[in-house]
Amino acid sequence: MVDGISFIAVSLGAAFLLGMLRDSWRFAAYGVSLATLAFLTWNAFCWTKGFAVDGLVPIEIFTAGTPPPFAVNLRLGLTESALLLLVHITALLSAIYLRDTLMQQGRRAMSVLLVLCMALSGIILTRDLFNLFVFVELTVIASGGLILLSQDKRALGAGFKYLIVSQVMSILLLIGIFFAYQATGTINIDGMAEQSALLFKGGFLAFFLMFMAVVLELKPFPANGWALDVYESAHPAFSAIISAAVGAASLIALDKLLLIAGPDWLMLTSIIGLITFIAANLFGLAQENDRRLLGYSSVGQIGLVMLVLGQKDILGDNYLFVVGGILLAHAVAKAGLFWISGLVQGRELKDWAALRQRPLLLFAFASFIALLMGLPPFPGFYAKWELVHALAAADRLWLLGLMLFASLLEAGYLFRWFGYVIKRDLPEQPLACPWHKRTVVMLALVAAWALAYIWGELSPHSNLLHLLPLLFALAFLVLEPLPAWLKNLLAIGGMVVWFLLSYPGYDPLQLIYGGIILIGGSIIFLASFYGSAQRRLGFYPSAMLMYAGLSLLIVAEDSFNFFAAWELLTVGSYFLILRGKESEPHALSYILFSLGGAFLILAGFALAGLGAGQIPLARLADLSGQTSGELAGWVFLLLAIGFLTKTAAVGLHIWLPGAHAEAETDVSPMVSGILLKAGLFGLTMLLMTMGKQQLYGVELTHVMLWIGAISALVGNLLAVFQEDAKRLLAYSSIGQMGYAVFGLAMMNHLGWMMALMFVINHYIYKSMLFLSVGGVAKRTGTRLMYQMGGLITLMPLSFIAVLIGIIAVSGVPPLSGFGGRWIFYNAIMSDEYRLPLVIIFLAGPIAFLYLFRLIHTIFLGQLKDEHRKLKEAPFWIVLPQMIFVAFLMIFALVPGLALRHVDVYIGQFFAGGPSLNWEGLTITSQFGQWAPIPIMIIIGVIFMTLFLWLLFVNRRAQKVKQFNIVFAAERPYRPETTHFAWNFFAPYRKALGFLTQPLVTRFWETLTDLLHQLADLLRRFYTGNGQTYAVHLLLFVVAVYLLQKGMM
Amino acid sequence: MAQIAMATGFILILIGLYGALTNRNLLRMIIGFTIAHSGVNLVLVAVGYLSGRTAPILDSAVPMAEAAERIIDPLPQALVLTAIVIGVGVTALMLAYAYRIYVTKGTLDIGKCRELKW
Amino acid sequence: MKPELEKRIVRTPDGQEFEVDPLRDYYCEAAPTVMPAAYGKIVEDLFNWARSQSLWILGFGTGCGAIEMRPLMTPRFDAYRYGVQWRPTPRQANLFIISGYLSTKTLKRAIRSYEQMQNPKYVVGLGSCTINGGMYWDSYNTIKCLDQYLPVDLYITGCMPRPEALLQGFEDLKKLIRAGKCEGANKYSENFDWYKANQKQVIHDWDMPDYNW
Amino acid sequence: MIRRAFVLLLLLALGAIFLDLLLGFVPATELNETARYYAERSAADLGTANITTAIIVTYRGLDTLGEVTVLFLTAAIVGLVLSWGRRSAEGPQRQLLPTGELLTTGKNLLVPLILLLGVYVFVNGHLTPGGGFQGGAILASGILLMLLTDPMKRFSHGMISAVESFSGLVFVGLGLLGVALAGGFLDNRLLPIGTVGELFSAGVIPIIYSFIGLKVGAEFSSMLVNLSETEDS
Amino acid sequence: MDFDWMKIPYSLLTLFIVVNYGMILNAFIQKIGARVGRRHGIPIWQNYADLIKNYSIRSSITHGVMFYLGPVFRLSGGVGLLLFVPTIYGSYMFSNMSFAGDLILALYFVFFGTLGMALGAAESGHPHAAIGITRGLSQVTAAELPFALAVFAVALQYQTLSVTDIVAAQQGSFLNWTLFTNPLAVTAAMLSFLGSMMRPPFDVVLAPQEIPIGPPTEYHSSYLALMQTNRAIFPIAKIVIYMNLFFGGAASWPVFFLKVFCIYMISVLVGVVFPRFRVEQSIRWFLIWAVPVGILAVVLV
Repeated sequence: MVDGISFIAVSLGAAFLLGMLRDSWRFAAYGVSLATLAFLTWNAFCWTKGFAVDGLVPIEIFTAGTPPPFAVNLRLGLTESALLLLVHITALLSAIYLRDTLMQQGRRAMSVLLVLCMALSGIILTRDLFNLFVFVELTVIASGGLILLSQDKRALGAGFKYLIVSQVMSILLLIGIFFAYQATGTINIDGMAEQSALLFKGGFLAFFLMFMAVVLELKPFPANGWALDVYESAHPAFSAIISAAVGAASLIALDKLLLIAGPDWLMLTSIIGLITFIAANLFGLAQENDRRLLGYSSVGQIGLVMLVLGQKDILGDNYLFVVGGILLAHAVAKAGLFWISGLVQGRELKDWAALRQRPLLLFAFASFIALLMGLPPFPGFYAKWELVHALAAADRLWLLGLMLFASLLEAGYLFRWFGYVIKRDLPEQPLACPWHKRTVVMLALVAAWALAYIWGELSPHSNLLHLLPLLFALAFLVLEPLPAWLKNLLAIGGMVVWFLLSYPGYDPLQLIYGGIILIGGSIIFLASFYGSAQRRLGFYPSAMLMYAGLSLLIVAEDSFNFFAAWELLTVGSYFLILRGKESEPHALSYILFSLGGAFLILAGFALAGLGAGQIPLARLADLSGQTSGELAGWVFLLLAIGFLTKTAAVGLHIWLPGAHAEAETDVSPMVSGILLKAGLFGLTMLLMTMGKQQLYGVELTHVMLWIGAISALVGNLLAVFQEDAKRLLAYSSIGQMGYAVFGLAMMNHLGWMMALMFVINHYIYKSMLFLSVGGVAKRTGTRLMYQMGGLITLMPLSFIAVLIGIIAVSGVPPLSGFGGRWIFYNAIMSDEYRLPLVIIFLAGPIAFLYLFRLIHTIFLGQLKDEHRKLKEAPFWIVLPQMIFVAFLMIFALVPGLALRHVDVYIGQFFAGGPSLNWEGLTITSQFGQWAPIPIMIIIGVIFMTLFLWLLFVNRRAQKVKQFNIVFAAERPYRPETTHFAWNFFAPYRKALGFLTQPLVTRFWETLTDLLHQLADLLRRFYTGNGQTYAVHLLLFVVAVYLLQKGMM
Repeated sequence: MAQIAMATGFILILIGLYGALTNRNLLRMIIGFTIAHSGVNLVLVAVGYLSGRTAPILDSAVPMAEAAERIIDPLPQALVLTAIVIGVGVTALMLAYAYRIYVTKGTLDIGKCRELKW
Repeated sequence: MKPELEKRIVRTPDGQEFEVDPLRDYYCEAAPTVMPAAYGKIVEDLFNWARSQSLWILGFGTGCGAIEMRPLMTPRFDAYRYGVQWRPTPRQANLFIISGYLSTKTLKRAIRSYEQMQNPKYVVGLGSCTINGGMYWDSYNTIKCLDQYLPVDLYITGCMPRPEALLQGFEDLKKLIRAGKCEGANKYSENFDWYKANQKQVIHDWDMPDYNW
Repeated sequence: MIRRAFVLLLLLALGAIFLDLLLGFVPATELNETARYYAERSAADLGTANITTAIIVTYRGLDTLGEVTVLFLTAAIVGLVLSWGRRSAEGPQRQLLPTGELLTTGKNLLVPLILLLGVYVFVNGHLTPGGGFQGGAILASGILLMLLTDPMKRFSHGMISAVESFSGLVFVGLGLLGVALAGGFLDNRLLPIGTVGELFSAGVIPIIYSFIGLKVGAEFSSMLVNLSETEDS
Repeated sequence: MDFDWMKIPYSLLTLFIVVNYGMILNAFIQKIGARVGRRHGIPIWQNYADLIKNYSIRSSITHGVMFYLGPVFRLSGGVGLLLFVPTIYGSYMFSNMSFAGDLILALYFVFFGTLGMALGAAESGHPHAAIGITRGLSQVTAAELPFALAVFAVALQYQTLSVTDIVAAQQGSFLNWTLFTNPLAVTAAMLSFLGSMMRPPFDVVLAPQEIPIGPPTEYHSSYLALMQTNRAIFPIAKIVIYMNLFFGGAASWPVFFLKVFCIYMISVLVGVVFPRFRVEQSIRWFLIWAVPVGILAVVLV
């Protein structure tokens, strides 16, 4: 490694050297530039490694042989070296990326690039205010030059706007520096920090001006119109530099200034950052141009880092970890995305669909989006975790809330974009991707995953990339070229093996969930053997990611691992759902609701942490004892709402129908039968640890009872009016989950038993129904029930599955659904809340309506002409259904097999309450008894007697065809007009249709519309006029001045 | 004395900015910024001024031993020089931009450079 | 023939094409079979008693006689007390009253309804129109002699017969049933070709299977 | 109009901030610690008579390096921007009327003097008010005079560029030598500091300042030349 | 488990008694309807004639396997319901098969027949059958609600789900009947009772002329005979539940006959007086009049 001054001297020297070359020696010039950048990158890397690994002490570099504060000095420490590495690596890659442009423009352009690097290095290294000013100005000028490199004529205007604004900034900065000097007698940053009392006695304004100038460099809202124009029109490689490197350098400048300032300024910084973060993400919602969107996103991310800078006082030792995590994630992702944008020909977001031609680029894109969003295992995840915990510990909840809200806005446009990429038509223009540009993107991808690993290592919690299930899921990325059947086999094998490995460690509750997730998941995977002739790119990594998350979730012992698993399964399932044909909008709403829920969970854990970085989940129990006031209640509320988004409780349910209905045939059972259990598991965990909680005197479990009950009612009612079979099942899931939530919320032994019964039952019959309906839909080519009918003879096995399924769902004896109902009644006997029960009662029989509709309109009634030649659903789709039928029968006969142990286990938590007695063939409770096997026998005997007799009597019955029906002495003409199916429950709609008013949908739609319209309206504030931007800037200065005056 | 210079400097800054922000012609804007810069430099020099003292050059009039009592603050002087040069650089860059804009668009009106917005 | 009943080409969801022949594919083509009394005398007597005491009339009014059947349900005549009631579906009815003149157009519907009733089933012709055409003896579009088209068990004469006559007719029918003499359905099956030929002679747009199950 | 009023209002608010600054400003009566250090130590340590020069070239040499880079950068960018226009329009050159005799003779007389003055100013930068930047600007004014008298005159871009870059390299090189041989980057005590007030004193300051002069002169000239060549198109 | 095989003949005996009682009761009720309409009405043995006639029909058709299952489900539902509830209080033998489950089993087993019937009728492919089913199911969802609430109220009141225990708690004096101890619950239940008996004003499901007979449009001969049998059993089985829950149960067969008759009469008397509701009207009626009473019963218990 070479002395720190080399970062300035070497690049400057190289720039001057370039000036001496002939114009025509372009290769030489390019070579010198690359060599310089490569050398400095290596140097920065060595230093970083030195500081990080070998434990070097930060070094001071004195110039002019004179100690500071009299001469300029530089400091090189871990932060600085890391940023230098970032700057140089970005510049190096951009230089490679810009090869053609640079070769065309010649050595001058290269020297501008080198000087930019040097200026950024200067900003990072210097400890002198005026020196900082000089380097800032150099950056401005160099940027102004590089903006000109763009082919886009509009860049000229953008560059000029940039210069106008820079002029104003430099005026402020200069005046500020001089008055600060006058007040303190020194111009050294550290010196001034020592004298800060002096500074703020007389020189408050001086510091204010400096502060404003540096903040303005960070493009705060509203003084950032110019930056967006620059991002939109500059060459993407250069935008990458501005976003990643210049942003990072400006941030460290601000950090240095904050060293001088007191705590008041920290909060101000945070507020400015927060406003920027919110505004940029809000405006991003209305963007269709990719680069401008990236611009908004960059501005927003920098705002977020600014927010974090302002929280220095509470972050303590984690400060660098958090800032670094967010900043580096932003830098890598944004640089990567800008580089990709150079490969995409069209400028609309949907033109990015071209990425589908190159799976590797697509993967890079997905990684970058995840990196930006701070999804695990990327650094932003660890950083946000720490940040949120710190904010919660310091009681800065409003900041926390607004930050998470803005993150959700960001998720809104990022995932919408991702949806475009996956689902939109391929644009006419293909990707332009020469190898060197692609390599650059791939290097960014490598950097992204490397960062993920490093941050995992640095994290005080566990490194997610050491988790076996996650690695197994990621391994499928590598295995993508294999044929699908092999991957399927591997997936099943992996899950079964993992179950066998973890089996001994499970407690009974985990065993039930684990069994459903891993073994149940494997059974559903059997259906994936169908159509495994194709490779199904992307299916297995996504599915395995979801299963990895799920299997980690149930064994998580502390809040961190729990949340990480939660995020993993969310992301995995999002990818899965997105695979459906028309699923783009539904997948988006799924991920938004899920992330919203996840943020609430995060906030809840953070509040519960009480300053600790993570807590064992069991510790949630102590919360109400340890803290005064309503904290425990709030934690409970946040976590519960988070989990309830996954169970699609009413109000948060609108994502579910579309997501489940549009998913692929074998995905629907996964996301319905298995994924929904994640929410239930969360609730189980929550209630098991925290128990009943109150908030402002309101019993929260009581509220949950209501939510569960209303979900059951609304879910069932909406299912009644669906024409689409899979949507019907999806709404039915909402109702079923409502029952389960209700059971859990009852907070007694039997309520929990019922919920678990629902967990098992719902998995079995919903998977089965989704599979058989999916199989039918595959054969008939439609999911609309009124277009089917009379399939019973053609698809008998599917019919049997549905028949058994609906008997089980409706809770009619003798099948297992009845067990759930029986336990339910026993549970409510000992419950003191009666009103929500009324709703549950109302919901119960409604299930009959949609179930009957399901079986009637598909399998009974009139067969359609075009379906006369249909075959039974494919073998691999029918096979799991038959397994489920067998399961259902066994579970109906001997429910004790699965439930006895859980019963004992749950008994520990509800000591003294009523429980069940499993002795003999009869299950007894305090109130009644239930004997599954005798019931089955009695009903079986009666049934078979009658059936055989009827068969015997009618042994000579004439088998007739579909139109041999009495038709008022006429006869039907077409099956379509004879099959009664559409608007099946019209009278019911007349009577109770008012309950199905899409109020919730309307609410969320209004909300999103409002946000979009607000974004559309407010962004007009960026008029495109450079002078207006300067006015914004002045306005911002004055406003902050008044704000700061007011705060002090 | 210093206050008068400083006040003048501030007024110049405001005048310059007013000019730069209200004139739509690029060249006029540049001139506005130049005026503002002059104002800034004036303010800067005024900050370092100590009344009744002389320039920070050691010669027979200012012997080395008395320097601390006789000269004004040399640092602002030095820094202002840098500031001036940087101002010149930025101005030149803006001029180059103005030239390019004129060549490509045929206008010097900032109001016409509004393809990028929202 | 209605276009809906013509053969047509249909595409399956996966794109294959095949032909649908509505008359063959939608309707059972089996011919009716003769179903004699299968049990011993005592049982059959009991059955015949039950059949006679449970006359379920198909609610099908053809001519002006239909108006005479309504009063049977009213308190004045109260046919229910004789075990007579009306069923709206031929599947459940065992008595078909042709209540007056029968145009050829209605004949087609009457045949279909009759064939959809289950064996044993009885036909009663009401009024002179069913016997010889009555006042419509020279009409171009009514049938003259019901017996040629459906196996009639009993005629009730008059133009129109009063409800009292109908009640009397039911009592006579009951006697016939109890005597085991009402085997019209079997007669129809035995002479199926003859009936069909007669029917097709007057119904020119024959667009249904020979037997409507 | 509203816009103007709004701008005016904002500037008034800014003015109020400035007024606040102005009113809070207490002129110093004594040199502060930093300035005192310079006043007392620069002559002794660095051997310069002009304290400002000591600050510019040595104490805050890094700023100056940046400053020089600004000019270098500006020159490069201006060259870059303006060269596109030229490349696109290689048309026949505009014919101007010949410059008058008076002007030509005056130029021939004055340019050497101006150049000499410039050189004097930067060589004596450590002793007198003046220095590299001032000297360089004077040099460039000589070039400007030449351009004024003969607008069609062509200067070798390569030559200017070479001078500029070479000077810059020397500056950086001397700075790095300071790391190797003296107290740090840009330490002037590579050479003996000599006696205050003599021409050959103050270590490498005169050398650096001379190269700065050359460089600034070259850069300004380059910008002027480039700008004047835009006349062609 | 040791099973008392003697229960089987006793169950069959119960079944036999109930079938005959049901047949006669049905005829009797029709007679009451006729008398209200100033008619003479059917003979008391008319239902036997109809039943035998339907069994004696010689020919039949079938629409498919579910077509068979419809009546089978239906009658199994009726028989099962009867057998799962103790008929005579205090009689071990006439408690039938009630050891298999409690009140909840009976409550949910009611739907067994409904569901099966719906399936069978749907298999016939007749649109009117489907319309009838949608009407029936729609109505039953609302009609069952007050009953479920009342049952819950009663279960809460006696703190048990066992029918026998509930009956036991009502013994002693007729003042101990739930009718008097919890009149709200009984009111709600009886309002629901009106709806579930398929009599006016809630019999639009069958709507004989509009959608000929509704669900059983295509049913005939022995299929129809099974359903007729069920029609004799099912109302009685249902009334047995009501009787046990609300009216003190029956300790002997005469009391049983009397109570069942009286309870049945409630729906009959309402039925002959009121005209028919449309489906949505009856749903609203239940929600507006019956459900609030049920809620009050649950809350106030």
